[in-house]
Amino acid sequence: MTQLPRWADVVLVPLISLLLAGAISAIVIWAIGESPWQALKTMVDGAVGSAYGWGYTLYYATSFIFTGLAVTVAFHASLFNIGGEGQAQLGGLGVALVCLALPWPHWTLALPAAMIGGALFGAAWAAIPAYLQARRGSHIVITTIMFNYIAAALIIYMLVSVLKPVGQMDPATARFPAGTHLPTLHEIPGFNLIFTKQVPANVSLFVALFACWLIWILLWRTRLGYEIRAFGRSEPAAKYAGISPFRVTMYAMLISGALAGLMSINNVMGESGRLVQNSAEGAGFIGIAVALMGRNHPIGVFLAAILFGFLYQGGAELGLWTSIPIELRTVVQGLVILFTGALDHMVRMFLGQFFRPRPLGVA
Amino acid sequence: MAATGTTSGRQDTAAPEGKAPAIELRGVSKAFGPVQANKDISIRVMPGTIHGIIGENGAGKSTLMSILYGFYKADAGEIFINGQKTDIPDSQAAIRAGIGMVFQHFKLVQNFTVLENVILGAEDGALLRPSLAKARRVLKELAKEYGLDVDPDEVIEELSVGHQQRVEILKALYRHADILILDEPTGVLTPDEADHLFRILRGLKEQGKTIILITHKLREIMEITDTVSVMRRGEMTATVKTAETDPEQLAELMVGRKVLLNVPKGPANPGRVILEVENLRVVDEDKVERVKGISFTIREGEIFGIAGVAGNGQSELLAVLGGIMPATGSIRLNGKDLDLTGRHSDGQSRRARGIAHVPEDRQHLGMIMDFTAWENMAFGYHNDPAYQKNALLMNNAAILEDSQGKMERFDVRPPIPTLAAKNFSGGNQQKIILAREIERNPDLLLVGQPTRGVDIGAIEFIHKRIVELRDAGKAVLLVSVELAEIMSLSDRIAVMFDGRIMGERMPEDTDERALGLLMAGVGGEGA
Amino acid sequence: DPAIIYDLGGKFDKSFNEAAFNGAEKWKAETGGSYKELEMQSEAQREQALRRLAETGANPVVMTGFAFGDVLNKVAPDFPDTKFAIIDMVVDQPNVKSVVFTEEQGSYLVGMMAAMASKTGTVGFIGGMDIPLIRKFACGYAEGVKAANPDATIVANMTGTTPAAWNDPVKGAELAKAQKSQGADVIYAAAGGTGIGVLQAAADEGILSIGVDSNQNYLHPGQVLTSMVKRVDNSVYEAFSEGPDMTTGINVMDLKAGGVDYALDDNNKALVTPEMQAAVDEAKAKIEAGEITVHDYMSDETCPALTF
Amino acid sequence: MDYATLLQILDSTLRLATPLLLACLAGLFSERSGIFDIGLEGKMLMAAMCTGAAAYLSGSVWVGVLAGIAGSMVLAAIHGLASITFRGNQLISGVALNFIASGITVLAAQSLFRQGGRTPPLSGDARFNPIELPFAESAHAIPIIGPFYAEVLSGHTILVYIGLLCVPLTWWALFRTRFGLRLRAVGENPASVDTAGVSVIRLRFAAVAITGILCGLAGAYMAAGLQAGFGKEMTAGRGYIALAALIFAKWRPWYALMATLLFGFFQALALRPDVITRLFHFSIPVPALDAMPYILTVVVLAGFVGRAIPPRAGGEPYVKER
Ligand SMILES: Nc1ncnc2c1ncn2[C@@H]1O[C@H](COP(=O)(O)OP(=O)(O)OP(=O)(O)O)[C@@H](O)[C@H]1O
Ligand SMILES: Nc1ncnc2c1ncn2[C@@H]1O[C@H](COP(=O)(O)OP(=O)(O)OP(=O)(O)O)[C@@H](O)[C@H]1O
Ligand SMILES: [Mg+2]
Ligand SMILES: [Mg+2]
Repeated sequence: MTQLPRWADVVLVPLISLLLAGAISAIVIWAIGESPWQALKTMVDGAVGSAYGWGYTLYYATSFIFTGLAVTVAFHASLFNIGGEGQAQLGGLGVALVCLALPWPHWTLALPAAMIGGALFGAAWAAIPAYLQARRGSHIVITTIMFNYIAAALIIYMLVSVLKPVGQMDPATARFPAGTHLPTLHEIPGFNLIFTKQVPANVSLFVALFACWLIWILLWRTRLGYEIRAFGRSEPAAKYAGISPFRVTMYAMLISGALAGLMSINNVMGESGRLVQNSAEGAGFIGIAVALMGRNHPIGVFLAAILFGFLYQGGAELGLWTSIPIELRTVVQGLVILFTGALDHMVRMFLGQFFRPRPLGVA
Repeated sequence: MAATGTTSGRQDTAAPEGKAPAIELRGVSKAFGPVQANKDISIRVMPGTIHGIIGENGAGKSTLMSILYGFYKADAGEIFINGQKTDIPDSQAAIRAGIGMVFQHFKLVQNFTVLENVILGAEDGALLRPSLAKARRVLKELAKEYGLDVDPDEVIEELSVGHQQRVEILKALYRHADILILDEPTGVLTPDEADHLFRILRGLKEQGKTIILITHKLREIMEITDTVSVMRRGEMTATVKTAETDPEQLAELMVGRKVLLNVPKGPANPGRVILEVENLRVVDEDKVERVKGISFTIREGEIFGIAGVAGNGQSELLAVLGGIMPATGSIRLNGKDLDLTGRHSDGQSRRARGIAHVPEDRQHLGMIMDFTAWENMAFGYHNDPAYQKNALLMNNAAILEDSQGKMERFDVRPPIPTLAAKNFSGGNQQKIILAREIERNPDLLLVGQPTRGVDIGAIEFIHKRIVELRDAGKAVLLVSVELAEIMSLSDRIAVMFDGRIMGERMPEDTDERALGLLMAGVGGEGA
Repeated sequence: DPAIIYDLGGKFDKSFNEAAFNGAEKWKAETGGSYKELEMQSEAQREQALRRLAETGANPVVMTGFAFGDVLNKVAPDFPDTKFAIIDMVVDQPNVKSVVFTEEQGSYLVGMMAAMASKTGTVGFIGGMDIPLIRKFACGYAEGVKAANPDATIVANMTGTTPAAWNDPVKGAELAKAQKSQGADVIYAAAGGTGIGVLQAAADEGILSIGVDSNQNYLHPGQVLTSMVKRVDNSVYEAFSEGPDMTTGINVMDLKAGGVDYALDDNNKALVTPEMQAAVDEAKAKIEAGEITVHDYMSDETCPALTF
Repeated sequence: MDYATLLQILDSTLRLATPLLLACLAGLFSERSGIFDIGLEGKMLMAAMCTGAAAYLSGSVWVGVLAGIAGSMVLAAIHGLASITFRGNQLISGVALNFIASGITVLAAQSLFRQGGRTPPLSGDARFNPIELPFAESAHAIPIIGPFYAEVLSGHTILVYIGLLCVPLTWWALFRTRFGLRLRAVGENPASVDTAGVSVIRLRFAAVAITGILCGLAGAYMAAGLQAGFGKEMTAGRGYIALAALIFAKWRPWYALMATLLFGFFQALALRPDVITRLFHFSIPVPALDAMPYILTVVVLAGFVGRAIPPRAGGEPYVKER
């Protein structure tokens, strides 16, 4: 296969994959008897056509940044963490326990504590699959899938049997104390000029942006990041260099799980103010698409998260205002993952036609 | 370039009786992406002969044979079998044409039995039972005919390498191969096994089979082949009758110049003992004992060379010293024990103790191909305080600057530290690794195959650097399969065979012949 | 325009949400107006859906299901000019109308019918999610059964503890088969979409079933004894008709108000004997007159006729 | 627990184990050929929707089954294309296809029937009806065995019996036929098959196609056997449980039967928490029972109960020329 220039690999391949996914989605919309153009317009209007729409798009994007980074860090160590969903749910539990533990006087105190809670629980949930991979060679993909389901069961048990307040019917925790309320963009001076109404996007967005920067530093500026990347590219070489596979696997997965767990400050603490069942709403899986799309780089992840935020908010609007079911966004998400993650060679082969080097041995 | 008129003249003499050659290739070319593995190759092999093919690593021997066997598709060229032009689009066609091949890396299913492996792809019907019964019968006959004994119900992973090779040969014979290709069959064999193999090959030849034998070993060529072809850098440089040539000529044809590797170096001044290895044993992941209790010492200002056929425990020895594999026994560096199994048995700890390591397999171990040159310059030394900005961050600028200097001093071309490692040629990749390791000024330098696949200019440069390090009073452990390199570089030579040291020699007291015998497990005091 | 949000089972659950849907459709057919609707996809989405609808100016916004209670409590104050109606839950906000039904009364009636139709003397109850609301159904049902046949045995199962229990027909079918093997020959399903599986399995096994919320008699004609109808459709219709001036506060829909009833139509005519009908109608009159009080589980979380 | 209850739970076990078994055997073919497939769930779901829709529209359950198989095969073909032809990441392809199936089934069902992403309920010939095995009625007379035969074995739909039959069939195909030998070889060392003159690509596509067929049956059973019609996400993670069962079974057909029966038993037991409470005098939380297959699989993966060694070439695309 011909090697593509770097810019083509970084920009062109994801772009073409995205276009392909978009084209097929359009065909699907058309096939169910709706107008793709109308659908796109509804999505664009609903997601980015107003400050209100942006408020939701950014809210979703915040979650996706966290889970996208989670997948990214693991990917760099050549670990495919599909357990983001479970880790995010456990993170939600951690956040909920912290928020409910004390009558928090102010969010500035509650947020760091909740972050620690969410990260710790998320990391703990990633730790077992990581350990099993590093020490016992169990495939991390399978164990993380299993842990997603175990997490769901655990959360149900916790909500139904432990955390549900007496007299409440739905399986959810009590409302968090008022002191844990995170300011939404509507409540932040400056931003409230744009966001004139209550929107779910909240200060977690800035935590997410900070996390992007931090992960970039981690991967390309620290020894651990160096080791993670080296290990991910070649395990034998890493061993040669004295990099411990166990250490790197554990750290990469712990960081990955912590990031997934951190997502919960956005949805559990920032938006719903209590823990409900299935709080992560699939964001853990979207992290895979985001990381693939974002080429495993924090900047790419940020951009891809915005894109998926758009897709999510736009998809919700579709469900609201058209007869196109909201599941369309699941299809688009699947298509993006398929084209960027599994059919990328197809795209590369196709692009290779245009970047074929002059044949050798002519001279 | 090197293909002269005389060589093509010789080629025509290979068909005296006017019989059609069993195999004839005309103008075969094959490229893997940018690598031209075979360039316009023509060759004839007469029936009932053993034809040798020699050439350096990467010369394109395996590729050519894989084309003949339908494993790869040639970009250009024609194939004639027994005078008939034959298309070989896949291995099925090759098998149909009577060709069998024993690959350099066996193509066996590890958890299948011998029988299952033999019938795979050559079953007689949709059901297995009759096929298995028939194969059992045929195998028994073949065993009698050629001395190819192997238990048909044994699972492959339980078999020794030599037996696995027999299974591969049986596979070919079971498919009625008249033409048998063996790709470096003796590389993995003990001398006994190799002898046995050669007996089998002679038996096959007597039955009228045609055999193509790829090897690096001139001795084997001289011993068993009727004709021999030489390949260099993807081209066929000559085909000659074995009886009409000698090893020196073949070597010259192979490398394209007179091979006289004489490194200018003064006499050694061995000082105090740096490394003491005692009764070292290494068991690999498959629980096979690779190093079976070896002991030696290296002093400062001394190059200790370890010769031997690949796969006799040298790699494992390097891996243990470099902190990649655990071992038992004892190793003392500067009088202090090295941890062989515990927390301090990793590469980091070794480097901290002053051991630098240029691994045998530079692409898989020595560097990260996707990393830039400067990132690779810190590989293994990324914890060096000089490379840190503070407790948290690495000082990339410092590494970059450091790399720039090293690349210039080691004449890495192009001297651009921001280029990805995979974009350097093999020789220059090797220089990057050497620069990284040698400039650490280690007490002990481990070097494996320092000049494998490296051009002459670079070889001289690399040898000079290694000698310089010695002259600076450091110890060097050199592992190489190139006897010439061992002979010219080492101050003391040990030969490893089957996980043991067969003997130690001073270069001035020995010659390649004597070492070759030791490498084959003959004589010596360690056996 | 008015708007309605259906709970997780979806508007075609043939039961609770579908009743609401029918009410909305009836309003649409009669007034020619249009309304917005939304189906919940996940637990975490409730707030967005609610806000988004209120945001677009929909008024009133009706939602079906107790699970909206918590978020409505949070969202309603943000939209003081919008009226909200919630079914099956009491939310104490000035702009919210809370509609609750006396399901125990309707269940009592179908319980009597079950006991009278049973040949084995064992009847079954399959609830959806195990919450007080569903226990209220079960308790009323059990009282009705005992009233008709004091010796009857009642087998009661809940499908689960999470909202998924509303939409698990496989589990419903398996539970029905299990109850049949325990002798039950009439099974009352108060389980939303899960009930579809219960009714199907009962029909397959040749025993009778009782539908819930909507009139489900038509699903398996001649095999569904009756349905405990909960006139969610009427409530939705009413809320839509009142429009932005909807009265707020608690609205109790009891037997007398036509909030609950048992269903009798061509599909189950053959199953309901005249004695049955007479007995049930008598009980109905007595309940309306206050001569019989059916115990409300949610009032004290106990049930005299059934232990859970 | 009395015998009748036990029989009832076993009866339920067999029903619930059937989709797991079919999907598990489906995965077995694919993974034995070296193609990892975490897309079993998606294929089942797709098949369930196609079956529900086609059976309703045609009134014939067999048309439904064919449609289900076709639907599942489409996804299998994409997976094959991605992981065999284009040598993509098999795990990612599986994840992607699960998402696509999850969405597209609802889209299609909604656009066809406008019933909130469901297909209309199936009845009569549009659905599998239980089959009474011969002498089931009279067998009751025989103690122990009789009721077991009549209650547990008899009275299931045809696909249950087909599923059970698939076990020896799979074993036979895998270990007694040429196809099986080659299939196992290609999952262990594709180069061995290639150099023996057999096409790796064709073998792997064949395996993936069989996976498609079996997943199609599993989905058809969900929609027309276990239930009467398709509902959103109706497979509810069964594809993943089947995957777990496959690992638990160490990629062997008879063990697959055991594993899926065990996991089906957990599911049946989760339906009857009352039985457990009565039996052990304490209540096991239902979520714990739900999670049991996953927990057990992790335990097996961790190597505490024997070692689960996947086919050696699994997950790796076969590349001859770099
Ligand atoms: N499958 C492949 N894909 C890409 N490049 C290849 C492949 N196989 C061989 N090459 C390249 O083709 C060239 C010739 O390789 P080949 O294996 O034929 O050499 P060889 O003479 O057999 O060497 P050795 O003695 O080391 O076995 C080398 O540069 C090698 O890197
Ligand atoms: N994959 C690649 N991408 C870009 N450039 C490459 C690549 N491989 C090799 N090159 C460039 O092509 C040139 C020739 O490479 P090649 O490996 O053929 O060298 P060589 O003749 O074998 O040299 P050496 O003897 O040092 O190994 C090198 O200068 C290298 O920079
Ligand atoms: Mg070779
Ligand atoms: Mg080179």
